[in-house]
Amino acid sequence: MSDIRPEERLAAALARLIIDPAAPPARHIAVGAASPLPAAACWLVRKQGHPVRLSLLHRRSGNPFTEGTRELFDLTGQGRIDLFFLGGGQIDGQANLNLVGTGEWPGREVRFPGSFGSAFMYVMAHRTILFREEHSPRVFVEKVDNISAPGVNAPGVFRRGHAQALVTGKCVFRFHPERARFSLLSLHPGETVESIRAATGFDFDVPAEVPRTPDPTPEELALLRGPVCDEMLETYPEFCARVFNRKAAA
Amino acid sequence: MSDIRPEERLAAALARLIIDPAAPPARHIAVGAASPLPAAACWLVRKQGHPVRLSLLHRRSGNPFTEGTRELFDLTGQGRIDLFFLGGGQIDGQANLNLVGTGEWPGREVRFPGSFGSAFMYVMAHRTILFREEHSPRVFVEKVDNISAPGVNAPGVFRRGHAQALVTGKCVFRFHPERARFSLLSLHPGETVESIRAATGFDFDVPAEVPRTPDPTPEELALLRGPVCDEMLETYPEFCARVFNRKAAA
Amino acid sequence: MTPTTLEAMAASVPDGALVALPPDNSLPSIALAKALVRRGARGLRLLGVPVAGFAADLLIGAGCVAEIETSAVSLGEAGFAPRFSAAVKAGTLVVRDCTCPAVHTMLQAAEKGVPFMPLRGLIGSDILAHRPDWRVIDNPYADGGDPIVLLPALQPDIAIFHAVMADAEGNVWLGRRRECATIAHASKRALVTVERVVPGNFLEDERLAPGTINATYVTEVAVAERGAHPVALLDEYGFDAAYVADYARMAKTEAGFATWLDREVFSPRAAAAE
Amino acid sequence: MTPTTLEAMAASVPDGALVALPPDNSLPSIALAKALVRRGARGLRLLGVPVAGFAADLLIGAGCVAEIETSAVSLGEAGFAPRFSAAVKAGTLVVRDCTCPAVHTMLQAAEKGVPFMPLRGLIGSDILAHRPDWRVIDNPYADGGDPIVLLPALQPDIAIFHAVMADAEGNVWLGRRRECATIAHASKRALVTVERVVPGNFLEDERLAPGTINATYVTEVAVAERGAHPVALLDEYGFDAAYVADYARMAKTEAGFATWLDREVFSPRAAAAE
Repeated sequence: MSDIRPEERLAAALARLIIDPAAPPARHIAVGAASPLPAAACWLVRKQGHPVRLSLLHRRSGNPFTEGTRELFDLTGQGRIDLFFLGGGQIDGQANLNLVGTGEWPGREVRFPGSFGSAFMYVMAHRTILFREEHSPRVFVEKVDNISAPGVNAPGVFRRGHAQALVTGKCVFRFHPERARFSLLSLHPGETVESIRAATGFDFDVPAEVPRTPDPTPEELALLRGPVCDEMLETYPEFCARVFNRKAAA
Repeated sequence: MSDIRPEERLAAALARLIIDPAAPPARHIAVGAASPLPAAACWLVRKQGHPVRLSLLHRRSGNPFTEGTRELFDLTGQGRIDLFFLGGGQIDGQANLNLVGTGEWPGREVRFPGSFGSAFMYVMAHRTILFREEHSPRVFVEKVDNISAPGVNAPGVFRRGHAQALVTGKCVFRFHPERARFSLLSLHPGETVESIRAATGFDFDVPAEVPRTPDPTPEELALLRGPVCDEMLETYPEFCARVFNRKAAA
Repeated sequence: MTPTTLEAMAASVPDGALVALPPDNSLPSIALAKALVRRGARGLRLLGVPVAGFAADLLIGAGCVAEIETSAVSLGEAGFAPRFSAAVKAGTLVVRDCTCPAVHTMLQAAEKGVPFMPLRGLIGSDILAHRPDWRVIDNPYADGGDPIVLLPALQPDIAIFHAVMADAEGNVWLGRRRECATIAHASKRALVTVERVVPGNFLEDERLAPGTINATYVTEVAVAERGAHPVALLDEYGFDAAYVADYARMAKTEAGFATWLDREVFSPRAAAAE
Repeated sequence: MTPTTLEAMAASVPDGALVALPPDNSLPSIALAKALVRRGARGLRLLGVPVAGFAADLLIGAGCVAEIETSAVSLGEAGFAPRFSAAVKAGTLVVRDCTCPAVHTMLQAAEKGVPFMPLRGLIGSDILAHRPDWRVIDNPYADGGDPIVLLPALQPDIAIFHAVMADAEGNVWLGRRRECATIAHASKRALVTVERVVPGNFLEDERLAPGTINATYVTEVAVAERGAHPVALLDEYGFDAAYVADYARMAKTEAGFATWLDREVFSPRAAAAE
């Protein structure tokens, strides 16, 4: 087995969170546009034999929806989407997401593309896994400049789910909605609690012992490089070329 | 030209109301199920060269809607349905319609099929032509037992349109929403103001002179018996056989 | 996707369930309605979307129904629905009268996962007066004095309809009759009878995808050839007016209806044909 | 149905109009966007349904746009939308940030002819905080203490999108991309470019009807072959990633964008190709 690529480790870490028996079941997962790693994690779970339904929003063919993109939001409103993935230009210690921009509203300093469906999906999906590869104080801030989607709500506000975890290029955090704080769940190779603190703008809890993020197993690696890559070639050709060294047929 | 059938006179009378220049324009007309005479009147208007769009709800093929029947109500909500037709098991002097039944709610004496979309269409279409062939005190009552759809609303209640007229087997009434009363517009052959009074359970206004409902012109009759009947054969085979003596090809 | 049988599908509908049915012009599963009569379903609460027809009259006549919420019950050209009319007269059926767009709206609210949606009209009608579950509020987007009706979301337990075909993934295709999609989206479970099961995946075919209901919403599929009969199924087969007229005639009396049921639902020939 | 020309269609869009556009994965008419740039449209208010992409960035860069209401503006894999980002930084563009289901909901309210619709979520976000036109009410169907957002109906002046084909009656077929149907239903006018016009009536064909938008909603049709390019059109043609990447690179600067416009929009070759 050749060297494990960081993306492979992240995909495997995401996959383990998806099937975490402590979390509500993931029967139907939706994956947004431009999300190759979450997509790879979902395909890995599927190829491991878990009977999960995947709705990949930007597949060119076989798009699962027949009402246009409205259907994803209706499905989520109905409570039929068990898991969604979100990122953010900024993410803070209360799991607030900023996809709008920094500086004065609506992002006069650095404008990000926009909040997409986050202000709804984050509240109405049964759970959300946050994913952001860049782990820096620029991204992980104490308080986001603008809230696209809130990490928690005041008591009494209808909310179906919260962030389950935050997966970064350096570690995995678990989110605790009841106290609106992250705790360190595992460290990727080469990282320490101190290196995470230095790279993170928000405060977080640290348990007595923090394990390493496990390596992908040989079985996981074989699935990722084989059947998972096969499924992803059409939608994410550049990702597959870079990570798996595979090119789509012309 | 052979004898004019009563249905032909009614179809022509309805067609004249549709294109009445005093009424708002009829660019898009919807015709409900089991309404052969309104359908014939609409086709007559079309075959006379008026550029009207017809949505015939129960045509088996070429049904105009692709969202199911919801689309008719959405179209009407948008203000795109200029004219609709309604009848009623009972109709009263304020143009209230009862399609639910007589006696105690929900029609413990005689139950009619139900109100269908009347409580919405009557309010949201730009205008409605009421049509009921049976002209009797049983149908035209002073006050309906149950209101499926109100003839007028209290001031301030959003309402786009009202009844324009009521066409019966004996006469044509015009409706005046500002005073919530009918007035006699024309009498079919053989009828008098007195015969109408005797057959009508509600009070109505009578102008100094009441004209006869005109005979269909030879051109109207030719259109009805030819191209109008052609269009209606598939949906209303029994009506076409009875009125126009035409049978659909097997 | 492994289809179930019609009788197993009928057995999966519990007594007392809130069952949504499309009308006679929009792909009801008459085959499943007959199977529900055979299984002796009781206490069903029917929702006509937005009106009810042959299937509802049959189920009411056979004693399967406790309540119906609908904008009308009618056999169309064949006239009033005889067993429905008799049950209303006898007072043995709870009728919750509605108006067509209100049914669609309540289902759309469930489809979107919102607790209510507004609808224009209705004010001044006795339908509204008899619906304590419908609220009139002052439109917050007007400057006061604009009453508007709010309707609650309505989530049926089970959606029942007939589609042309199912594919290997469990997607079903029913073309333009998209109110069935709304019913399926809004309901907890959808039981769909089909003429046939075909290989492949309709969602991979741009011509078939728009008339497809995603398998996400489809709980079970059962093959029932001519499962909409006597009702028409798109361009597959037409309306059997003679069959419905015969039903309307016989079902005028309790005894006639019983004879009809014996012949068309309970006889071994009838049951085997489903 | 007599198709108009692309330039006549662009001329019919008045300055200042509220124009609804689908995103890059849902059949935008890039051909008409380019024609609007050529005609020198000014002061347009864009609505991204629910997000905006290549067409919006192009129109913003060319100075056609005063305001945009959208859930995002993005070139997808090609990154941030460069002219949009520059305009936000310069403060020359009014941005009304939204969230995807809110756009759909506001259009659905217009589609149904109701003044508002509720939507879950949003509470606690700065999107809501910056939308004084969105109201929070106490859900009348709860026992108090359940705040929910109401969104007003939004009726665009003009819907613009690209479909595969139009028929002799003026119906257009665009398959599963049904948000375009909602946009057309909700808008005062719909301007649709198509690859081709074919004889017949899609609504008479059970296979085509479900993906058809009724001519009732279609104001004008213009033929524009490859009118979605560089965006994909169902199974007709794929996404031209190289073209968008080239745009993204050149449009990083004002000067580069001007060069791109000259070559791809204003040059006689580019205009003739539309």
